[in-house]
Amino acid sequence: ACGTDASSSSKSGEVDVAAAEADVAAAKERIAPYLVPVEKIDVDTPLTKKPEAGKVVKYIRYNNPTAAEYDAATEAAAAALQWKVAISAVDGADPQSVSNAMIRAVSEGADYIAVQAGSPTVMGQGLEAAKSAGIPVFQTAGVGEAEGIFGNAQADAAIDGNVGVTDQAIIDSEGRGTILYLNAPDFPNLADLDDIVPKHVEKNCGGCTLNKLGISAEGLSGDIASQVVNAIRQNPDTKYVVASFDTLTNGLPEALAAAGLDDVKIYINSPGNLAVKKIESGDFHAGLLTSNVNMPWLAFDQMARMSVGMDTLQAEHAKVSLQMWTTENMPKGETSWAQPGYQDQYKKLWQIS
Amino acid sequence: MSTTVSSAAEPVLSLRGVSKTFGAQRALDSLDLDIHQGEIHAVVGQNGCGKSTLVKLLGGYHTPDPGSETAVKGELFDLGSASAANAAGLRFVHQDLGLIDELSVAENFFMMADQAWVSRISKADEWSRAGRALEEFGYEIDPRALVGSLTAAQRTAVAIVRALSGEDRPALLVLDEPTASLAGPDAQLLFDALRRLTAAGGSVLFISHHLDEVMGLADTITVVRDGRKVTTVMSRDLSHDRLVELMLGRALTPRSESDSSAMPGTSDVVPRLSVRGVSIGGLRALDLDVRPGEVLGVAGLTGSGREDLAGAVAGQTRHSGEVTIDGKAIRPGDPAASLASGLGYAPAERRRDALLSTATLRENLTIADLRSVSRARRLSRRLERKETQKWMEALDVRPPMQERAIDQFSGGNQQKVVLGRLLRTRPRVLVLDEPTQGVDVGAKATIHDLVVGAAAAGAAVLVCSSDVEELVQVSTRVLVLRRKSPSTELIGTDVTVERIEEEQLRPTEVRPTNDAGRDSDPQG
Amino acid sequence: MTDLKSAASVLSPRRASVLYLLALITLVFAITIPDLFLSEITFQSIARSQAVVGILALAALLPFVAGEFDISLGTNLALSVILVAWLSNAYPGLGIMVICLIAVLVCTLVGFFNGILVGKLGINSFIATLGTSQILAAIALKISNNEQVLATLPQAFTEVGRGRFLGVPNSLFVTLALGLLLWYVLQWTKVGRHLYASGFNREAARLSGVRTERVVIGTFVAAGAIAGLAGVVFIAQVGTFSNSIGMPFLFPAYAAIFLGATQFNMRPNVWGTLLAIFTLALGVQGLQLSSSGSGFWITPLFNGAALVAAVMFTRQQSKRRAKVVDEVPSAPAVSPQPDPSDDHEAAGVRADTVGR
Amino acid sequence: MTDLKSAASVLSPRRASVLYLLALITLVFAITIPDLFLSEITFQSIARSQAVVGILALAALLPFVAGEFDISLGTNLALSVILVAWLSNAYPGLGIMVICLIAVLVCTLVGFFNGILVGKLGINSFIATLGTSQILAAIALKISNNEQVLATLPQAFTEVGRGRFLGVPNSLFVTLALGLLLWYVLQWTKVGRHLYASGFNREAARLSGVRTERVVIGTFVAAGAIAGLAGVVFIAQVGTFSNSIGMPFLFPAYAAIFLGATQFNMRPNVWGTLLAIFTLALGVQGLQLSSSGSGFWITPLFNGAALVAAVMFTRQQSKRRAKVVDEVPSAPAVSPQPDPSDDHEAAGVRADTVGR
Ligand SMILES: Nc1ncnc2c1ncn2[C@@H]1O[C@H](COP(=O)(O)OP(=O)(O)OP(=O)(O)O)[C@@H](O)[C@H]1O
Ligand SMILES: Nc1ncnc2c1ncn2[C@@H]1O[C@H](COP(=O)(O)OP(=O)(O)OP(=O)(O)O)[C@@H](O)[C@H]1O
Ligand SMILES: [Mg+2]
Ligand SMILES: [Mg+2]
Repeated sequence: ACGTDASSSSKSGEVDVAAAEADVAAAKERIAPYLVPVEKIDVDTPLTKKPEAGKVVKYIRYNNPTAAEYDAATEAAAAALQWKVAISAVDGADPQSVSNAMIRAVSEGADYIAVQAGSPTVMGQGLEAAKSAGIPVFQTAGVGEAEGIFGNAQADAAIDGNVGVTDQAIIDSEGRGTILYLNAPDFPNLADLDDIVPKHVEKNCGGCTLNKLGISAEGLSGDIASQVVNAIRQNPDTKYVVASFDTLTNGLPEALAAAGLDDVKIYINSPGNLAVKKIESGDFHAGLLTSNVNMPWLAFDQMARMSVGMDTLQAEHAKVSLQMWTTENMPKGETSWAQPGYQDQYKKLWQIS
Repeated sequence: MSTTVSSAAEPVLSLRGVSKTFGAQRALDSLDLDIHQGEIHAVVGQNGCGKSTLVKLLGGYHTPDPGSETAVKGELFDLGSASAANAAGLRFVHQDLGLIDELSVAENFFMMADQAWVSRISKADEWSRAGRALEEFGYEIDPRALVGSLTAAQRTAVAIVRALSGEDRPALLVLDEPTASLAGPDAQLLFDALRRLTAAGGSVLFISHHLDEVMGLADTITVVRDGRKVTTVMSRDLSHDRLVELMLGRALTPRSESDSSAMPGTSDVVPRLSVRGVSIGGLRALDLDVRPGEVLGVAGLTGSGREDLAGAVAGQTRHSGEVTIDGKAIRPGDPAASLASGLGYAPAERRRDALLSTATLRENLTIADLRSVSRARRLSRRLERKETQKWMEALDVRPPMQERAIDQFSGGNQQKVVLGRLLRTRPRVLVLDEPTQGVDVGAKATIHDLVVGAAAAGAAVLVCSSDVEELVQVSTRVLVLRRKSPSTELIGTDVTVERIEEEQLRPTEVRPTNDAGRDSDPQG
Repeated sequence: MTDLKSAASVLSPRRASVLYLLALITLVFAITIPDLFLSEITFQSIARSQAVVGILALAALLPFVAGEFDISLGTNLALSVILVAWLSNAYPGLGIMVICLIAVLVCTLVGFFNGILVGKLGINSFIATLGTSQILAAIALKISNNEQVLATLPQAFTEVGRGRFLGVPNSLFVTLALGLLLWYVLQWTKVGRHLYASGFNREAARLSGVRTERVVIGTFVAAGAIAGLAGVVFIAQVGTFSNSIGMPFLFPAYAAIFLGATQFNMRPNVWGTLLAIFTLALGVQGLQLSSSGSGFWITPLFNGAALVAAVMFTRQQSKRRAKVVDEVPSAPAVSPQPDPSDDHEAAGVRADTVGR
Repeated sequence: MTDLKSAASVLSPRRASVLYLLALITLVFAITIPDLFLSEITFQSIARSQAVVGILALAALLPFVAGEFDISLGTNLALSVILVAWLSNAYPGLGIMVICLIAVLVCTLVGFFNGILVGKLGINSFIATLGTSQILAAIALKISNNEQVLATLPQAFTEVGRGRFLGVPNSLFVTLALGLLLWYVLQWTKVGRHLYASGFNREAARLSGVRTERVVIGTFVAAGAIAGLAGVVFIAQVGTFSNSIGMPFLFPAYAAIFLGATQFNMRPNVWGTLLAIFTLALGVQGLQLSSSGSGFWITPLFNGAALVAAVMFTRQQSKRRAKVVDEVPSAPAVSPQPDPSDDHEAAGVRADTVGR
């Protein structure tokens, strides 16, 4: 279920070596920031005053392992503000679950509602209820800036990350790689990537070919690895698998090995802890990581700003620092990264001693 | 319903050249049949000759092979259509009754009510109407009780009354072995109803293996052999023996009466089977003993407790009291243990309790004892086939096809397999409940021989039957039950049809209160 | 069920274990988290989210009563949703009424197809509808291009879909109205009688003159239509199609049907089914409200334990009763796991009733 | 199946429609995409990915033959996987053999629990195991903390799990060995006959001396143990636990059992089940290899259509045959949907056979 469709940007014939070199150079430039250590958190405007304590935040996230990795930091950020946070994990397969949880948050009288991801469409009645109750709604990991939302931390991270790992493939292949892009467009926050990533390759790598493999929602729990192997066998030139999130690569290294496809590299955007371990072990080959422990602080920063009557500075919060970890360069034994002393940096902005 | 006035000569139902083929087998072969108004027309024949197939064709359960012609009261009739049959006033009591155990009596009753599809059914009305109809026929059956909770006889009664008590009088009532589990007086009750029906202008198609019954009741008898009609004769022109000859195509060799009854249960032999104080359902503190070589018959009217006795003794369910074999107590409610102790049981509810439906005849026959067809704990198909072949011959199963699904055999043949399964285990105690229900005369004699043979070989046999003749044929002693407990025991020369019926019917002093059936004389 | 006595017997713990479970749940949470639990929002949100599950369960109930499974109902619902979403974007000129009608019609046709496979060709319903369900999933994937689809719905339509009347979400009225209708049909009409008869004993029903073939086809057609309706209600509430909808409703629907079949008249029935759905949902809601963040595992635990406990309770009660009492059963109902005087018997008959 | 004649009849199109489907699939793809399809990789990857599904289907087959469903097998497999993953991290000192043994043992206990619910307490197996399945899911969630868990496995273990012998993946040997064992037991032993008998008519079997209660409990225990084994094979192959595993195997497993039950001896059987699994997987593989573009909808379409077609073909063949031929059936087998000379009849019996 895959192959060369309209989005494929293949250029048959001889590869223009000079053009390829230029493409690689440009890509290297684009990912350069991801290769140097980051010292400072993504915001620097101090709050006008110290936020009032005791606010109640309802944080609604999907009931999946990757989302759960943010929980501890979420609680830590709230604690720093002396706020209370109630985390509610909802079923991602049920389109009504976010909306229902929001309605419930409204009834419980939260001060702020934070939703992990989901368009205003998905929030539906929940958003309306929040609006009519005057409770501001924030997203913490959505894609793009949704209308009707007060803040959307790391809104650009998904696009930057997917484009970034693709750039890594461009570089690694010296500008002439055949890439299989794995995505699950049924998830609203991933649907746009289905266009963005192919266009990026088309525009930035004349010698590359990108094929897409879309996994259906039901297929997510099925045997994706076999599908990927079959797609690669159809295009045996394929040497790179770029996945928009880590679940899509479950069991893939084993399936590739079984099919004798040992030279295919697997790049993952925003890999979870386990996937990072597998980058270290060489099962996967690269990942572009946001700072998991830092991200909840960024979202709370927006809420804190609103609580003191400031602008939420969406532009500063949208673009966040990323780190490119490959099997070669990654710090051994680590599964995530953070700016040194990021907590104190936030506390300083928040005027909490 | 047709309003055409039928002339006296015009048959109510007329079949011409009706055939029905099942795969390889022709169950009915261009059958012609006329049933006239006001007559009781019996169809008789051996097991598997096609009687039930005929009934199922009439009821629209099967569709006939093309080429037949059928008329009801002179009008073309669409044979094989249930709605046409219903509209033409045909009503049925099928061999397996066609009742739904999980529904109440009343619900079963009005399954075919002439009622608009979506108009409201009134339960109270339904109950009272069903209750009244049952009462009219002399049955005390709670219309709200589940059919599955009734005894076999009660269920037959429900099916009969259901067929008879529709909105209007049936033009033709078709009964397929309705008396297989009815005791004498109950059968009489039915016959009276049938006579009333014919007197009022209805007709009856009646199927039974009880030839005396047939001779006494039917005006006309059609004999079928292997799906073909042999002849149609007036019953008064016929003798019992002649009828048997027509059915079998040969005369029935008379059994030597001597061997079975010759072995009296002498009291100095230790009982093999002892029952002490067994109480369950329709039974109160039953005691009985059966010695090796003895056949104890159990007689009793419906509701006397006879229906529950065999199951209780054989330990089909748990009960209070004790059953011992050679002094060793067996655990009630554990048929596997009973079987291991040498107690074999053939239940009366064939379809529910005995048939492994969709399994083959072979598998049905061998299930109770697989060791004898195994080699080194591995089932041997060859041994199993040989064994099955042997038993099919011994029991005269027709057609003798061991790999056919049991459901595709006729009722009587299924019964033979059930008995074969049991006899194969060579039990030391044999408990039989209605062992020859639905079995034809020829095969019945064979089965009786087998039962008596088992006793002669040293088994203790207990036979519960509503068929008094059968009890007389095989029993050394007969226990007559009344009002849930034994009332009389008949031995030796006392074991006669007359004596048993007399004892069964002896008027009771007190009417049982908590009783769905009846056990008093209906005429009395 | 006309007189008081039988009403009381219907409400006995044995016949209504789920009612007692409901009471227990309400009590526990009313004590532990009174403010959160006893709020209108709790009931609103359950009513809203379970209305569609309820409709789907009612769709599944019809073939189930007639002894057949319909596994394709989840994806049939999804088909209805994607049809409305797609048509509303591609052919807005049709008008929402026509669009909904088309969706329901297509779903009804799917039901008819299932009916032919099962009723006419005699294919086992589980495997036939499993096949259909896959085919429908493929169609929905194709139409949606594996993406969520936002329907362009008239405001009036979504307002009705999300609105309330007398404080009750409109969608719940659809569920209840449908429940009432099916209850009437199943309980009080000849059609209903024929459905149960076909389910309990197909062959005996046919011998009694029930046109079981038509009955079976009919139940699948009706189930298809109701699934289509469920889809319409769903999109009126949510406005979006996603490829993950549909199938996840099927498990709670069948769990409710099975659990409901141990209630009241001890056969698969309308009110038992709906009661089971809302009781289980209420329990989950209460647990979610009282547990903090990481209690993701509590929901399935509750669902599983409640299911087993409620059914086990029903069985235990009936056993105890059988030991003590020897009254004659009076209510016109049958246990799908018939009152056993001993458990062997029950085990013997059980397999042929519920759970064919 | 001892003599040639019956072997031939067992391979007739009617009794082996899936074999013909397999031939058709192979032929079509061998012509259209010979290089891709006729490569060793195709067969390697099918063998690897379907081995576990095959083991799980064999687990499900046992209760199914005895007339019961076990819905909890998918989550029981997941439980085995998480136990191995967790124990290998938390108690590495135990050694992988002991860890696997513990996992299988726990799964066997779960099976025993199911067996008690169904065989002893007489709870409908569908609802009982639905409940258990939820409880198991909760346990797996709790242990895994809802995260993927990487097992720490000795290299020798994963090498065996991922390795091959004579070019065949080791996991497939497990499936085949288990298949052989179950085939022998079901077909050639008293126990097997007792299993089938309990499935055909529980009460009749009981009265014929079959200890049906033990048989039922036994099938659930065995099913649990086999599901545990499937989990061990799975983690040896993949090395990681994730919460989405298990349940998705259940549908293909039951589809294969149902489809397999229309093959060979026309009742649920081992080789029919395995044949169905690998045939469907091969078809999907071929389609994935030959389809271009966004063909995500092709897989479910094929699965659904193949399922319906294969079963329908079996039925049609048997009907045509009944009309034309007048040979005597000779094979030692019986149709679960008996040869109908007319279709009314078939509809009548069907509900009681496959698909209880
Ligand atoms: N509770 C809330 N959480 C998040 N965003 C909100 C909330 N309430 C309002 N907004 C968004 O804030 C902005 C201002 O809202 P407001 O309702 O005042 O605008 P408006 O002029 O009335 O617009 P409209 O007529 O479209 O409702 C809008 O983008 C709105 O969608
Ligand atoms: N569904 C079926 N499929 C195949 N053969 C069948 C089927 N039903 C009946 N037969 C065969 O048709 C023949 C006639 O059977 P039928 O039931 O009519 O006999 P019967 O005269 O009623 O016998 P009995 O006195 O034993 O009831 C038998 O040989 C039987 O095996
Ligand atoms: Mg406004
Ligand atoms: Mg007959």
